[in-house]
Amino acid sequence: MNNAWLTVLKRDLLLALRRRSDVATTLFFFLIVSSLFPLGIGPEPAVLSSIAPGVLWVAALLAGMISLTRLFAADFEDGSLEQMLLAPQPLTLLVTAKVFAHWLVCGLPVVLLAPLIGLQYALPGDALLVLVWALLLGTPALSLIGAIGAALTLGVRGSGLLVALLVLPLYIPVLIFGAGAVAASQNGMSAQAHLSLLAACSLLALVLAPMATAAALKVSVE
Amino acid sequence: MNNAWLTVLKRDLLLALRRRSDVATTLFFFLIVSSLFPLGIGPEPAVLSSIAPGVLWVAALLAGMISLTRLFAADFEDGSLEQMLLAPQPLTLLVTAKVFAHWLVCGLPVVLLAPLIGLQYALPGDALLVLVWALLLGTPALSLIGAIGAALTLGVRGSGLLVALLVLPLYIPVLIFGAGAVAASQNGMSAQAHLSLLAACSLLALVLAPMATAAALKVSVE
Amino acid sequence: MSIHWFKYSSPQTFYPLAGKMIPWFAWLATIFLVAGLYISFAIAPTDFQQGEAYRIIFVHVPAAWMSMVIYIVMAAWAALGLALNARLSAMMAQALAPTGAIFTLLALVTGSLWGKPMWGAWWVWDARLTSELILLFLYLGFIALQSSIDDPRRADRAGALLALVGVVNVPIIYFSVKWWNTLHQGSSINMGAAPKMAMTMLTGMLLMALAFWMYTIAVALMRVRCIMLERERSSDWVKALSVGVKS
Amino acid sequence: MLLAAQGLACLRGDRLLFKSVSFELMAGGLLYVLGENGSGKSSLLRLLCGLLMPEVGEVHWCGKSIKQDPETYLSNLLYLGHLNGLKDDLTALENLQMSARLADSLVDEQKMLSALTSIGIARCANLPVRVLSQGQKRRVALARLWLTESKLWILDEPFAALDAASIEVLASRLNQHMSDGGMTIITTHQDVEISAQSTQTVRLSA
Amino acid sequence: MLLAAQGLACLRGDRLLFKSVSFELMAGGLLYVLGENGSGKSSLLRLLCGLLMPEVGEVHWCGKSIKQDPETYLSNLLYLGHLNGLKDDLTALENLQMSARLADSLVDEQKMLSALTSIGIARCANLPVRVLSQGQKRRVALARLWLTESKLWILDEPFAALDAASIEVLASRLNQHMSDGGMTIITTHQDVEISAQSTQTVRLSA
Amino acid sequence: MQWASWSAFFHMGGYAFYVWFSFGLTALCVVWEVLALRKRSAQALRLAKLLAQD
Ligand code: HEM
Ligand SMILES: Nc1ncnc2c1ncn2[C@@H]1O[C@H](COP(=O)(O)OP(=O)(O)OP(=O)(O)O)[C@@H](O)[C@H]1O
Ligand SMILES: Nc1ncnc2c1ncn2[C@@H]1O[C@H](COP(=O)(O)OP(=O)(O)OP(=O)(O)O)[C@@H](O)[C@H]1O
Ligand SMILES: [Mg+2]
Ligand SMILES: [Mg+2]
Repeated sequence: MNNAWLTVLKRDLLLALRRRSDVATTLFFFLIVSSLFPLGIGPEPAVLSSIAPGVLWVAALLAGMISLTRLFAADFEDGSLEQMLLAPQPLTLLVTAKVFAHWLVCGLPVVLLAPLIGLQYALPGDALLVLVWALLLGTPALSLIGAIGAALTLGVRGSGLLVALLVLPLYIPVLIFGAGAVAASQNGMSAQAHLSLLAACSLLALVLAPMATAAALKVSVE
Repeated sequence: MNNAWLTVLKRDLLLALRRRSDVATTLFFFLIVSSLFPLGIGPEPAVLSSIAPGVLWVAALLAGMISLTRLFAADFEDGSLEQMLLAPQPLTLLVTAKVFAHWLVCGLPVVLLAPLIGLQYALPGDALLVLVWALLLGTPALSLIGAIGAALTLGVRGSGLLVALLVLPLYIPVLIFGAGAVAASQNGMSAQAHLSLLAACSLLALVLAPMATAAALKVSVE
Repeated sequence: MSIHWFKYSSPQTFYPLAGKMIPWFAWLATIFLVAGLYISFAIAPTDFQQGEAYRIIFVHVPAAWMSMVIYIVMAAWAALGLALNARLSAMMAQALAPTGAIFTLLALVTGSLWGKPMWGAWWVWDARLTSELILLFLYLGFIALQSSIDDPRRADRAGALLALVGVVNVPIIYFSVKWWNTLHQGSSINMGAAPKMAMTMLTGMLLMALAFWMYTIAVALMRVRCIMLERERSSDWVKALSVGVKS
Repeated sequence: MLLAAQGLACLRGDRLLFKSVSFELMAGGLLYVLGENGSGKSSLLRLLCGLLMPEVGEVHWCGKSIKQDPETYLSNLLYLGHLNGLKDDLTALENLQMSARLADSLVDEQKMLSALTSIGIARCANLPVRVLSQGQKRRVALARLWLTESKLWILDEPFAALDAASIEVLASRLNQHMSDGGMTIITTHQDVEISAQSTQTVRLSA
Repeated sequence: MLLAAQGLACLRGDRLLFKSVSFELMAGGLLYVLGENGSGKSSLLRLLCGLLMPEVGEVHWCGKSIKQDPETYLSNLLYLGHLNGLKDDLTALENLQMSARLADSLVDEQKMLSALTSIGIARCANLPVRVLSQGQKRRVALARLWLTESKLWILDEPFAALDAASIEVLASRLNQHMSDGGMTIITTHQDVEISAQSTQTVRLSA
Repeated sequence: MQWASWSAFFHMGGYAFYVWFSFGLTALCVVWEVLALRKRSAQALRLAKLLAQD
């Protein structure tokens, strides 16, 4: 692993550690959004368990997206993004380091928290397991795709909502396969196909997204 | 009406006009989020229509909240909030002007768009009408309460999520009465009681929230 | 200011050229439209299942086709603009987007207007409908991004990147939505229910589609001229043009 | 008319920046706040505006604590901090108009234009502030000094980022303000000649 | 070793800021970029770094276009813009460490401490940058100049917000850099004596 | 020819609303787009003229 890659990773993790509340809030957002639905929809367990895969995945999507809006914004505002662009290192590399740090800090906790919320929605045990697997395979794609949106909207006002507009449509395949995996296992079918598709999404994103993100960053810093 | 109140209102509307895309994105966010659920949950019209009130209200909550995160942020960052605090006018007054402008620009369009999405969820005609009334009575409360959160988290990094954390719990009564109103009319009952409660929420918020917001602003600017 | 603002094609020469091309495409569009409308209302027979409601097909299907084709063309222009740093290409992409979004919206609305009498519902979450809705979101994202960036050069490049990412995603979205819809409960409505299309119907649809094509080209040229005027308002050639305008 | 600070102390984080800062500023008076980087100049100015609460001490305006009667004080105050307080999406003119209206002073467009002319950016009057350079933005913010009727000006490094010509214009505006009986409190790291009926200095040490 | 700019032009929005700016900068040379507010100094500097694309013209480093071989160029470049590039939540030391690592230069803590001492803020070494004043932040950013091995320094108003003592320290560091055969490109509105083997000036007019 | 009379034509076999709304909306969009573009172009030219007079 490259030295600069590790530096950026370490820096972002250190920053997250200094601001532990940021990490906590992603989790709480996920938690609160997924707890709002029973309040709006009513406590019927049968209904809740049938909508659980969809609701949990939508909550994960939104939590990921909202925490991503600021992925590059702070670096942009204080000028350290400029410095990163001027480092004698390929920018794609540094971008992956930042995205990976973000995933470790925001994606992984959501994955680990999800089964707990699944329980509240009366999901059976094997569906919970599939849920964790699906999130584990799918959330990297969310982070990678979201990074493109974050980079494109840097320094644009009202960028929070704009990112949503750009990124959510691109998230849809992940949502469909992710929720599909859980639903399949709820209906007693194999979730294998869905999970493979999720992994494929993440791989494709890993190949293409950092390049697009790096290009977008260069455009935004002009 | 006070001169300064009108000035702030006019200023914020002018700014929104200059950035028309900001307004549009709130709407699109609402639209996209409410279209995500069918993708996660499946296309069954019966299921969709039973969860519609909850889902639409949650989408409205999120759209309102996310657009609120930046209610004072821009003014804070460029120093015009300082100037507003130093104006020889009661700050509560200026705050209500800002919140009102925000509601006109972000709340009202959501109210008007909601029935269209209700159609996609196969809601019947009278439930659609109740939905519009409920949103009309409830969204002012959302804006007013959200302003407190936005003021409290000014200048705090990762404030987007923090606002969610502070504000969403306070939104819960509005969510319950709002979704309840629509559900009642779907089940053939009168939505009157729910609507009155919503109006009461908004009134209470109008009395208390601006003061809390003004106090929070003073603390944040220190 | 005699620097070359445009490396590959200058708006100064393209502006009048586009102006000359517009009437031609407008006339072609009108001719195809008249022929298409004649077939759709005068020649095409009544459908024995759907009655006269099926005549919506003559706007619905061409609009749906155009919505997809325009996105691809737009992305191609954007890619070209990005690769060659050619601004005219970026402007073409920008000029196509609103028209594409309008056709997408038309496909959605006319589809809904067809669905109500046929299915009894304005909307169902069918694969094709859903992917068309997502296409609308992609268009809107492109437009919103471009309009919220003030520096035209930056807007061009950011928009181009987004269009490219979108074009990679469109097939993925299309198939995922298809599988989503067929893997679980089969949709209660079968889109293939329309009868085998008679030759006349096909001709009608093709003529209407051609009319929409020509219209799209004409309108995109008009819009690209506006964009040129707005971006270069302080350049000499625009000033010279504006002298003849009464204000 | 009198601004009096009595035994002010300021705590930032866990560091005591300064203590027992006292002074009295009369009509026509100029107060320099000097000190190294980080000695607490900006903090003192914010404290005098009432944006920051002093740990100990009080600020009086015409004999009354500014906490008691903020409205009178604020309508006599003009503060310009590190930040310009301009909206990027409004033009320079619109920005001036908004801030004048907020301060309840009525100014017409002609007056605003001449203010912008005085500080040499009339050319940018109808441009959105977003596209201006650092120094140009600062000058739009400073144009308020030509429009206000406030007696007390509190300016935090007004000369930073300005070119030589603009510094001169600004200095002469300050001279005029003082000779009209106004008061000014200012921090700066640059050597600029300002004349006043009485000049005081508060020196903070880090 | 040579930096050459050939016929640079810069377009911002729809305004042509400058055109046909050319110069050659040799080892030991100093280039002042002067001009009024808004004349395009910052834009020119960003263009020389490759952060901004020139409308016309090219920048060459040792005979090669910087677009052709960015890595060699960037590893010889140190840029300091209006923004400090510091993370508020990290301490001054940590900030220095991160930027050194990003630039691939190895520095130990001792060296960083002595850099902070040179510019007079060793006391703040372990404070989070968030609590520092404007001038202190700027000084942390400038401490990089004591750690780098880059040949070409591009500095945008490095003296702004600094107090008199710090300005002197910085000027003498610049002198030393030039006498070691480095090159510097600088904008400033302040009069500061810097000595170099050869001094050039590019004057932009608005 | 399919149609017994003009009124039968406008009646569209009971689907008048759906059919005419579809075609009408399409026509409306087309007309609106063209008009909006003409206005935009005129406005751009007018602004350029103002700028030229400066
Ligand atoms: C909002 C509702 C609707 C939307 C968004 C929609 C969308 C589309 C799209 C995107 C196409 C082009 C697909 C292709 O060529 O591969 C299409 C074609 C078509 N649609 Fe719709 N549609 C809607 C409603 C309907 C309804 C209600 C009907 C009939 C009952 C219908 C019948 C057709 C037919 C017959 C085609 C042509 C199929 C072909 O050429 O392969 N659509 N529609
Ligand atoms: N929000 C804060 N929390 C804690 N400490 C702070 C805060 N703001 C400033 N400080 C500390 O207060 C001290 C004084 O800051 P201040 O901005 O008043 O200095 P200054 O004299 O204006 O310096 P400069 O000349 O650099 O602008 C600094 O050393 C800084 O460490
Ligand atoms: N993003 C942008 N879009 C459009 N115009 C811009 C942009 N950034 C700067 N400008 C314009 O470019 C001009 C030069 O800006 P620049 O920041 O390079 O000036 P400067 O010489 O550094 O001025 P200062 O001394 O005030 O820092 C300004 O007049 C400004 O209007
Ligand atoms: Mg200060
Ligand atoms: Mg500058």
